[in-house]
Amino acid sequence: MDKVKLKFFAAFRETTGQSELDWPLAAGQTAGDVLESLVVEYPALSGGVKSALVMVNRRYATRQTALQPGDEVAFLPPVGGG
Amino acid sequence: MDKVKLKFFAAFRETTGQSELDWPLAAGQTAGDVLESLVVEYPALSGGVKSALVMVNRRYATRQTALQPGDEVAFLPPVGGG
Amino acid sequence: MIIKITDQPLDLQELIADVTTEANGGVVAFLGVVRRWNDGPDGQPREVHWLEYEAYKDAAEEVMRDIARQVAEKWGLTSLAMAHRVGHLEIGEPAVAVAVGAPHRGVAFDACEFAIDTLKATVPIWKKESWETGADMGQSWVVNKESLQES
Amino acid sequence: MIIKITDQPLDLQELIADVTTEANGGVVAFLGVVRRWNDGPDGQPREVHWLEYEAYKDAAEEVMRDIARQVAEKWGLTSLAMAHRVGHLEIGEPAVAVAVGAPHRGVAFDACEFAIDTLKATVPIWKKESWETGADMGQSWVVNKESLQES
Repeated sequence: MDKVKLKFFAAFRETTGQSELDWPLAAGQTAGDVLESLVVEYPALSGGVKSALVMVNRRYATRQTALQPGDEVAFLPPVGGG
Repeated sequence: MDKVKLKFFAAFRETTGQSELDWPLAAGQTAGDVLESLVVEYPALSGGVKSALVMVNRRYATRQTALQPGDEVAFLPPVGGG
Repeated sequence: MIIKITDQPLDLQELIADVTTEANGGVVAFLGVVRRWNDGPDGQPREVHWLEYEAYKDAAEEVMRDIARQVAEKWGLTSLAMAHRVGHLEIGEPAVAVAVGAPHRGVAFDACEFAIDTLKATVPIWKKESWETGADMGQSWVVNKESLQES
Repeated sequence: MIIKITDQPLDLQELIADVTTEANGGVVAFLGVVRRWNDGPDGQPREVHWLEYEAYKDAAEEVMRDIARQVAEKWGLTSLAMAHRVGHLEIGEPAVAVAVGAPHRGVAFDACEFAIDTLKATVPIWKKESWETGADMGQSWVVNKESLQES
Protein backbone atom coordinates (compact mmCIF):
# COMPACT_ATOMS: atom_id res chain seq x y z
CA MET A 1 0.00 0.00 0.00
CA ASP A 2 1.10 3.60 -0.61
CA LYS A 3 2.39 5.50 2.35
CA VAL A 4 3.28 8.97 3.60
CA LYS A 5 5.77 9.81 6.32
CA LEU A 6 4.28 11.61 9.31
CA LYS A 7 6.51 13.79 11.51
CA PHE A 8 5.68 14.74 15.11
CA PHE A 9 7.15 17.54 17.18
CA ALA A 10 6.93 18.93 20.69
CA ALA A 11 3.60 18.12 22.41
CA PHE A 12 2.44 15.93 19.48
CA ARG A 13 5.68 13.94 19.63
CA GLU A 14 5.15 13.41 23.33
CA THR A 15 1.49 12.47 22.89
CA THR A 16 2.16 9.91 20.17
CA GLY A 17 5.48 8.74 21.62
CA GLN A 18 6.84 8.88 18.05
CA SER A 19 9.03 11.29 16.08
CA GLU A 20 7.90 9.84 12.77
CA LEU A 21 5.59 7.16 11.45
CA ASP A 22 4.87 5.62 8.06
CA TRP A 23 1.15 6.01 7.47
CA PRO A 24 -1.11 4.40 4.84
CA LEU A 25 -2.34 6.65 2.06
CA ALA A 26 -5.39 5.86 -0.05
CA ALA A 27 -5.69 7.38 -3.52
CA GLY A 28 -7.02 10.95 -3.47
CA GLN A 29 -6.59 11.49 0.26
CA THR A 30 -5.88 14.97 1.53
CA ALA A 31 -3.83 16.05 4.56
CA GLY A 32 -7.13 16.48 6.40
CA ASP A 33 -8.14 12.87 5.62
CA VAL A 34 -4.85 11.60 7.03
CA LEU A 35 -5.29 13.74 10.12
CA GLU A 36 -8.73 12.21 10.72
CA SER A 37 -7.34 8.69 10.51
CA LEU A 38 -4.49 9.68 12.81
CA VAL A 39 -6.84 10.96 15.49
CA VAL A 40 -8.75 7.64 15.37
CA GLU A 41 -5.47 5.87 16.23
CA TYR A 42 -4.31 8.53 18.74
CA PRO A 43 -7.45 10.03 20.33
CA ALA A 44 -5.25 12.01 22.75
CA LEU A 45 -4.28 14.21 19.77
CA SER A 46 -7.85 15.27 19.05
CA GLY A 47 -7.80 18.43 21.17
CA GLY A 48 -4.37 19.64 20.13
CA VAL A 49 -4.59 19.13 16.40
CA LYS A 50 -7.65 21.36 15.96
CA SER A 51 -5.44 24.42 15.63
CA ALA A 52 -2.47 22.58 14.08
CA LEU A 53 -0.82 23.97 10.98
CA VAL A 54 -0.01 21.55 8.19
CA MET A 55 3.25 21.11 6.31
CA VAL A 56 3.70 18.90 3.26
CA ASN A 57 7.29 18.29 2.17
CA ARG A 58 8.48 20.97 4.61
CA ARG A 59 6.29 23.73 3.22
CA TYR A 60 3.10 25.13 4.67
CA ALA A 61 0.01 23.53 3.17
CA THR A 62 -3.63 23.12 4.19
CA ARG A 63 -5.94 20.29 5.19
CA GLN A 64 -7.22 20.41 1.58
CA THR A 65 -3.79 19.68 0.11
CA ALA A 66 -3.87 16.39 -1.87
CA LEU A 67 -1.09 14.00 -0.87
CA GLN A 68 1.19 11.88 -3.01
CA PRO A 69 2.84 8.63 -1.96
CA GLY A 70 6.11 9.35 -0.19
CA ASP A 71 5.12 12.85 0.93
CA GLU A 72 6.45 14.05 4.29
CA VAL A 73 3.48 15.36 6.26
CA ALA A 74 3.60 17.23 9.57
CA PHE A 75 0.87 18.60 11.80
CA LEU A 76 2.44 21.36 13.85
CA PRO A 77 1.57 22.62 17.32
CA PRO A 78 1.61 26.43 17.64
CA VAL A 79 5.23 27.52 17.43
CA GLY A 80 7.39 28.96 20.23
CA GLY A 81 10.71 29.90 18.65
CA GLY A 82 12.66 33.06 19.35
CA MET B 1 41.37 90.35 32.93
CA ASP B 2 38.76 87.59 33.15
CA LYS B 3 38.93 84.87 30.57
CA VAL B 4 37.01 81.97 29.09
CA LYS B 5 38.50 78.95 27.39
CA LEU B 6 37.43 78.51 23.76
CA LYS B 7 37.52 75.05 22.17
CA PHE B 8 37.72 74.45 18.40
CA PHE B 9 36.90 71.29 16.52
CA ALA B 10 36.97 69.97 12.97
CA ALA B 11 36.71 72.74 10.35
CA PHE B 12 36.87 75.49 13.00
CA ARG B 13 40.03 73.97 14.47
CA GLU B 14 41.58 73.92 11.02
CA THR B 15 40.46 77.49 10.24
CA THR B 16 41.85 78.93 13.48
CA GLY B 17 44.84 76.61 13.63
CA GLN B 18 44.05 76.19 17.33
CA SER B 19 42.40 73.48 19.47
CA GLU B 20 41.82 75.89 22.33
CA LEU B 21 42.42 79.49 23.21
CA ASP B 22 42.11 81.64 26.30
CA TRP B 23 39.86 84.55 25.38
CA PRO B 24 39.15 87.78 27.23
CA LEU B 25 35.71 88.08 28.85
CA ALA B 26 34.17 91.43 29.77
CA ALA B 27 31.52 91.56 32.49
CA GLY B 28 28.03 90.62 31.25
CA GLN B 29 29.19 89.19 27.93
CA THR B 30 27.18 86.41 26.34
CA ALA B 31 28.37 83.57 24.15
CA GLY B 32 27.17 85.59 21.16
CA ASP B 33 29.32 88.57 22.21
CA VAL B 34 32.39 86.35 22.43
CA LEU B 35 31.59 84.87 19.04
CA GLU B 36 31.48 88.37 17.51
CA SER B 37 34.88 89.27 18.93
CA LEU B 38 36.24 85.94 17.71
CA VAL B 39 35.11 86.57 14.14
CA VAL B 40 36.86 89.95 14.21
CA GLU B 41 40.10 88.14 15.00
CA TYR B 42 39.43 85.20 12.65
CA PRO B 43 37.35 86.55 9.72
CA ALA B 44 37.66 83.17 7.96
CA LEU B 45 35.25 81.79 10.58
CA SER B 46 32.47 84.21 9.71
CA GLY B 47 30.72 81.97 7.18
CA GLY B 48 30.95 78.74 9.14
CA VAL B 49 29.89 80.00 12.53
CA LYS B 50 26.53 81.30 11.34
CA SER B 51 24.95 77.88 11.85
CA ALA B 52 27.24 76.84 14.74
CA LEU B 53 25.72 75.38 17.87
CA VAL B 54 27.03 76.65 21.19
CA MET B 55 28.20 74.67 24.21
CA VAL B 56 29.07 76.17 27.56
CA ASN B 57 30.82 73.86 30.02
CA ARG B 58 30.11 70.90 27.73
CA ARG B 59 26.34 71.40 27.61
CA TYR B 60 24.27 72.91 24.83
CA ALA B 61 23.60 76.59 25.35
CA THR B 62 22.63 79.53 23.14
CA ARG B 63 24.21 82.76 21.95
CA GLN B 64 22.18 84.47 24.70
CA THR B 65 23.82 82.43 27.47
CA ALA B 66 25.71 84.72 29.87
CA LEU B 67 29.28 83.61 30.48
CA GLN B 68 31.26 83.40 33.71
CA PRO B 69 35.03 83.69 34.02
CA GLY B 70 36.61 80.29 33.49
CA ASP B 71 33.75 78.89 31.42
CA GLU B 72 34.63 76.45 28.65
CA VAL B 73 32.93 77.69 25.48
CA ALA B 74 32.69 75.87 22.16
CA PHE B 75 31.15 76.85 18.84
CA LEU B 76 30.39 73.62 17.02
CA PRO B 77 30.27 72.91 13.28
CA PRO B 78 27.34 70.68 12.23
CA VAL B 79 28.07 67.21 13.56
CA GLY B 80 28.92 64.09 11.55
CA GLY B 81 29.11 61.22 14.03
CA GLY B 82 27.73 57.74 13.48
CA MET C 1 23.78 34.07 3.60
CA ILE C 2 23.85 32.29 6.97
CA ILE C 3 20.52 30.64 7.79
CA LYS C 4 20.74 27.88 10.33
CA ILE C 5 19.26 25.82 13.11
CA THR C 6 22.10 24.68 15.32
CA ASP C 7 22.75 22.92 18.60
CA GLN C 8 25.90 25.00 19.10
CA PRO C 9 26.14 28.37 20.92
CA LEU C 10 25.22 31.25 18.63
CA ASP C 11 27.95 33.52 17.31
CA LEU C 12 26.51 36.97 16.64
CA GLN C 13 29.81 38.25 15.23
CA GLU C 14 29.65 35.61 12.52
CA LEU C 15 26.17 36.78 11.50
CA ILE C 16 27.19 40.45 11.58
CA ALA C 17 30.25 39.75 9.41
CA ASP C 18 27.95 37.90 7.01
CA VAL C 19 25.72 40.96 6.41
CA THR C 20 28.40 43.68 6.50
CA THR C 21 29.42 44.55 2.96
CA GLU C 22 31.16 47.52 1.39
CA ALA C 23 27.72 48.89 0.53
CA ASN C 24 25.93 48.03 3.78
CA GLY C 25 27.08 50.49 6.42
CA GLY C 26 24.10 50.09 8.74
CA VAL C 27 23.82 46.78 10.58
CA VAL C 28 20.99 46.01 13.01
CA ALA C 29 21.04 42.86 15.08
CA PHE C 30 18.49 41.23 17.36
CA LEU C 31 19.45 38.76 20.05
CA GLY C 32 16.83 36.84 22.03
CA VAL C 33 18.28 35.71 25.34
CA VAL C 34 16.77 33.27 27.85
CA ARG C 35 15.27 35.31 30.69
CA ARG C 36 15.03 34.17 34.28
CA TRP C 37 11.50 35.57 34.64
CA ASN C 38 8.74 34.87 32.19
CA ASP C 39 5.00 35.33 32.50
CA GLY C 40 2.92 32.20 32.93
CA PRO C 41 -0.45 31.67 31.21
CA ASP C 42 -2.15 33.53 34.09
CA GLY C 43 0.08 36.57 33.46
CA GLN C 44 1.98 35.98 36.72
CA PRO C 45 5.78 35.88 36.42
CA ARG C 46 7.42 32.55 37.05
CA GLU C 47 11.05 31.64 37.44
CA VAL C 48 12.58 29.75 34.54
CA HIS C 49 15.10 26.97 35.25
CA TRP C 50 15.99 26.17 31.67
CA LEU C 51 14.52 25.94 28.18
CA GLU C 52 14.59 23.13 25.69
CA TYR C 53 14.11 24.11 22.04
CA GLU C 54 13.10 21.63 19.36
CA ALA C 55 12.89 22.35 15.62
CA TYR C 56 11.59 20.74 12.48
CA LYS C 57 15.08 21.51 11.21
CA ASP C 58 14.85 21.28 7.41
CA ALA C 59 11.46 22.97 7.34
CA ALA C 60 12.56 25.68 9.78
CA GLU C 61 15.56 26.55 7.62
CA GLU C 62 13.30 26.61 4.55
CA VAL C 63 10.89 29.03 6.26
CA MET C 64 13.83 31.18 7.40
CA ARG C 65 15.11 31.35 3.81
CA ASP C 66 11.61 32.39 2.80
CA ILE C 67 11.76 35.25 5.35
CA ALA C 68 15.05 36.35 3.73
CA ARG C 69 13.32 36.33 0.34
CA GLN C 70 10.47 38.45 1.70
CA VAL C 71 12.98 40.94 3.16
CA ALA C 72 14.77 41.17 -0.19
CA GLU C 73 11.46 41.78 -1.97
CA LYS C 74 10.28 44.43 0.48
CA TRP C 75 13.54 46.29 1.07
CA GLY C 76 15.79 45.56 -1.89
CA LEU C 77 19.50 45.65 -1.26
CA THR C 78 19.59 44.21 2.22
CA SER C 79 21.53 41.26 3.61
CA LEU C 80 20.01 39.00 6.24
CA ALA C 81 21.44 36.28 8.47
CA MET C 82 19.50 34.25 11.04
CA ALA C 83 20.39 31.49 13.44
CA HIS C 84 18.29 29.67 16.02
CA ARG C 85 19.66 27.34 18.64
CA VAL C 86 18.03 24.06 19.64
CA GLY C 87 18.55 21.78 22.64
CA HIS C 88 19.03 22.69 26.27
CA LEU C 89 19.55 26.39 27.07
CA GLU C 90 20.37 28.04 30.38
CA ILE C 91 19.43 31.53 31.58
CA GLY C 92 21.40 34.21 29.72
CA GLU C 93 22.14 32.12 26.65
CA PRO C 94 21.05 33.47 23.25
CA ALA C 95 18.31 31.39 21.61
CA VAL C 96 17.98 33.38 18.41
CA ALA C 97 20.09 35.90 16.51
CA VAL C 98 19.13 37.97 13.48
CA ALA C 99 21.40 40.43 11.65
CA VAL C 100 20.44 42.73 8.79
CA GLY C 101 22.75 44.94 6.79
CA ALA C 102 21.47 47.75 4.57
CA PRO C 103 22.81 50.92 2.99
CA HIS C 104 20.56 52.98 5.28
CA ARG C 105 19.80 52.25 8.89
CA GLY C 106 16.02 52.85 8.82
CA VAL C 107 15.66 49.94 6.40
CA ALA C 108 17.91 47.75 8.55
CA PHE C 109 15.77 48.41 11.65
CA ASP C 110 12.52 47.72 9.80
CA ALA C 111 13.79 44.57 8.11
CA CYS C 112 15.31 43.15 11.30
CA GLU C 113 12.10 43.68 13.26
CA PHE C 114 10.05 42.16 10.44
CA ALA C 115 12.37 39.14 10.35
CA ILE C 116 12.16 38.35 14.07
CA ASP C 117 8.39 39.01 14.16
CA THR C 118 7.88 36.65 11.22
CA LEU C 119 10.22 34.05 12.69
CA LYS C 120 8.21 33.99 15.91
CA ALA C 121 4.95 33.59 13.98
CA THR C 122 5.94 31.03 11.36
CA VAL C 123 9.20 29.12 11.90
CA PRO C 124 8.52 25.56 13.17
CA ILE C 125 10.42 25.67 16.46
CA TRP C 126 9.00 24.78 19.87
CA LYS C 127 10.08 25.72 23.37
CA LYS C 128 9.66 23.73 26.55
CA GLU C 129 10.08 25.74 29.70
CA SER C 130 10.99 24.33 33.10
CA TRP C 131 9.53 26.76 35.61
CA GLU C 132 8.50 27.31 39.18
CA THR C 133 6.36 29.85 40.99
CA GLY C 134 7.28 28.97 44.56
CA ALA C 135 3.93 27.24 45.08
CA ASP C 136 4.17 25.17 41.95
CA MET C 137 6.59 23.88 39.35
CA GLY C 138 6.42 22.11 36.02
CA GLN C 139 7.46 21.86 32.41
CA SER C 140 5.31 23.40 29.69
CA TRP C 141 5.43 23.96 25.95
CA VAL C 142 5.23 27.72 25.65
CA VAL C 143 3.49 29.14 22.58
CA ASN C 144 4.29 32.51 20.99
CA LYS C 145 1.39 34.93 21.03
CA GLU C 146 2.39 35.67 17.40
CA SER C 147 2.12 31.99 16.43
CA LEU C 148 -0.04 31.30 13.39
CA GLN C 149 -2.78 28.74 14.03
CA GLU C 150 -5.42 27.09 11.98
CA SER C 151 -8.74 28.73 12.86
CA MET D 1 26.27 51.48 31.67
CA ILE D 2 28.97 51.73 29.01
CA ILE D 3 29.06 55.15 27.36
CA LYS D 4 32.32 55.99 25.71
CA ILE D 5 34.32 57.77 23.05
CA THR D 6 37.37 55.66 22.34
CA ASP D 7 40.30 55.44 19.94
CA GLN D 8 40.27 51.65 20.26
CA PRO D 9 38.35 49.20 18.00
CA LEU D 10 34.75 48.82 19.16
CA ASP D 11 33.71 45.62 20.91
CA LEU D 12 30.01 44.99 20.28
CA GLN D 13 29.99 41.90 22.52
CA GLU D 14 31.04 44.06 25.45
CA LEU D 15 28.09 46.42 24.85
CA ILE D 16 25.65 43.54 24.42
CA ALA D 17 26.83 41.91 27.65
CA ASP D 18 26.37 45.28 29.36
CA VAL D 19 22.65 45.48 28.46
CA THR D 20 21.72 41.80 28.80
CA THR D 21 20.18 41.21 32.21
CA GLU D 22 18.02 38.47 33.67
CA ALA D 23 14.99 40.67 32.91
CA ASN D 24 16.07 41.92 29.47
CA GLY D 25 15.60 39.09 27.02
CA GLY D 26 15.39 41.23 23.90
CA VAL D 27 18.61 42.92 22.79
CA VAL D 28 18.82 45.13 19.71
CA ALA D 29 22.14 46.44 18.49
CA PHE D 30 23.12 48.92 15.81
CA LEU D 31 26.55 48.98 14.23
CA GLY D 32 27.62 51.74 11.85
CA VAL D 33 30.42 50.54 9.60
CA VAL D 34 32.60 52.60 7.27
CA ARG D 35 31.32 52.09 3.70
CA ARG D 36 33.46 52.17 0.59
CA TRP D 37 30.84 54.15 -1.31
CA ASN D 38 29.20 57.28 0.01
CA ASP D 39 27.22 59.96 -1.75
CA GLY D 40 28.94 63.29 -2.26
CA PRO D 41 27.18 66.66 -1.89
CA ASP D 42 25.97 66.39 -5.49
CA GLY D 43 24.32 63.04 -4.73
CA GLN D 44 26.88 61.16 -6.83
CA PRO D 45 28.61 58.23 -5.13
CA ARG D 46 32.29 58.66 -4.43
CA GLU D 47 34.83 56.14 -3.24
CA VAL D 48 35.98 56.55 0.35
CA HIS D 49 39.66 55.92 1.20
CA TRP D 50 39.41 56.38 4.95
CA LEU D 51 37.61 58.41 7.60
CA GLU D 52 38.99 60.43 10.46
CA TYR D 53 36.64 61.03 13.40
CA GLU D 54 37.16 63.78 15.94
CA ALA D 55 35.11 64.31 19.11
CA TYR D 56 34.63 66.89 21.80
CA LYS D 57 35.17 63.94 24.10
CA ASP D 58 33.84 65.01 27.49
CA ALA D 59 30.88 66.81 25.96
CA ALA D 60 30.11 63.91 23.62
CA GLU D 61 30.01 61.46 26.51
CA GLU D 62 27.77 63.87 28.44
CA VAL D 63 25.33 64.13 25.50
CA MET D 64 25.39 60.33 25.13
CA ARG D 65 24.53 59.93 28.83
CA ASP D 66 21.67 62.36 28.23
CA ILE D 67 20.40 60.14 25.41
CA ALA D 68 20.44 57.21 27.86
CA ARG D 69 18.40 59.28 30.32
CA GLN D 70 15.86 60.12 27.59
CA VAL D 71 15.58 56.43 26.70
CA ALA D 72 14.97 55.55 30.35
CA GLU D 73 12.29 58.23 30.62
CA LYS D 74 10.52 57.21 27.42
CA TRP D 75 10.74 53.42 27.71
CA GLY D 76 11.27 52.61 31.38
CA LEU D 77 13.14 49.43 32.16
CA THR D 78 15.64 49.45 29.33
CA SER D 79 19.43 49.27 29.39
CA LEU D 80 21.51 51.21 26.91
CA ALA D 81 25.20 51.13 25.96
CA MET D 82 26.88 53.29 23.32
CA ALA D 83 30.39 53.63 22.03
CA HIS D 84 31.85 55.81 19.28
CA ARG D 85 35.31 55.48 17.89
CA VAL D 86 37.61 58.38 17.03
CA GLY D 87 40.77 58.62 14.97
CA HIS D 88 41.61 56.98 11.67
CA LEU D 89 39.16 54.35 10.39
CA GLU D 90 39.44 52.09 7.36
CA ILE D 91 36.63 50.67 5.21
CA GLY D 92 34.70 47.97 7.08
CA GLU D 93 35.59 49.17 10.58
CA PRO D 94 32.74 49.99 12.98
CA ALA D 95 32.54 53.68 13.88
CA VAL D 96 29.60 53.49 16.26
CA ALA D 97 27.84 50.79 18.25
CA VAL D 98 24.60 51.01 20.23
CA ALA D 99 23.00 48.20 22.21
CA VAL D 100 19.64 48.27 23.99
CA GLY D 101 18.19 45.58 26.21
CA ALA D 102 14.52 45.50 27.16
CA PRO D 103 12.02 42.97 28.45
CA HIS D 104 10.16 43.18 25.12
CA ARG D 105 11.73 43.46 21.72
CA GLY D 106 9.48 46.19 20.27
CA VAL D 107 10.75 48.61 22.91
CA ALA D 108 14.34 47.56 22.25
CA PHE D 109 13.97 48.29 18.52
CA ASP D 110 12.34 51.67 19.13
CA ALA D 111 14.84 52.75 21.78
CA CYS D 112 17.87 51.67 19.73
CA GLU D 113 16.68 53.54 16.65
CA PHE D 114 15.91 56.63 18.76
CA ALA D 115 19.38 56.46 20.32
CA ILE D 116 21.30 56.32 17.03
CA ASP D 117 19.05 58.95 15.40
CA THR D 118 19.62 61.29 18.36
CA LEU D 119 23.35 60.55 18.42
CA LYS D 120 23.65 61.52 14.76
CA ALA D 121 21.77 64.77 15.38
CA THR D 122 23.31 65.93 18.64
CA VAL D 123 26.57 64.27 19.74
CA PRO D 124 29.58 66.54 19.05
CA ILE D 125 31.59 64.29 16.75
CA TRP D 126 32.92 65.20 13.31
CA LYS D 127 33.94 63.11 10.36
CA LYS D 128 36.52 63.90 7.71
CA GLU D 129 36.26 61.79 4.61
CA SER D 130 39.08 61.14 2.17
CA TRP D 131 37.37 60.45 -1.16
CA GLU D 132 37.79 60.25 -4.88
CA THR D 133 35.44 60.21 -7.84
CA GLY D 134 37.91 59.25 -10.56
CA ALA D 135 37.94 62.79 -11.93
CA ASP D 136 38.56 64.37 -8.56
CA MET D 137 39.73 63.66 -5.04
CA GLY D 138 39.85 65.45 -1.73
CA GLN D 139 39.19 65.50 1.97
CA SER D 140 35.94 66.91 3.33
CA TRP D 141 34.18 67.29 6.64
CA VAL D 142 30.93 65.42 6.08
CA VAL D 143 27.85 66.65 7.92
CA ASN D 144 24.92 64.45 9.00
CA LYS D 145 21.64 65.42 7.41
CA GLU D 146 20.17 64.95 10.91
CA SER D 147 22.65 67.43 12.41
CA LEU D 148 21.09 70.19 14.50
CA GLN D 149 22.11 73.68 13.42
CA GLU D 150 21.45 77.15 14.63
CA SER D 151 18.94 78.75 12.25
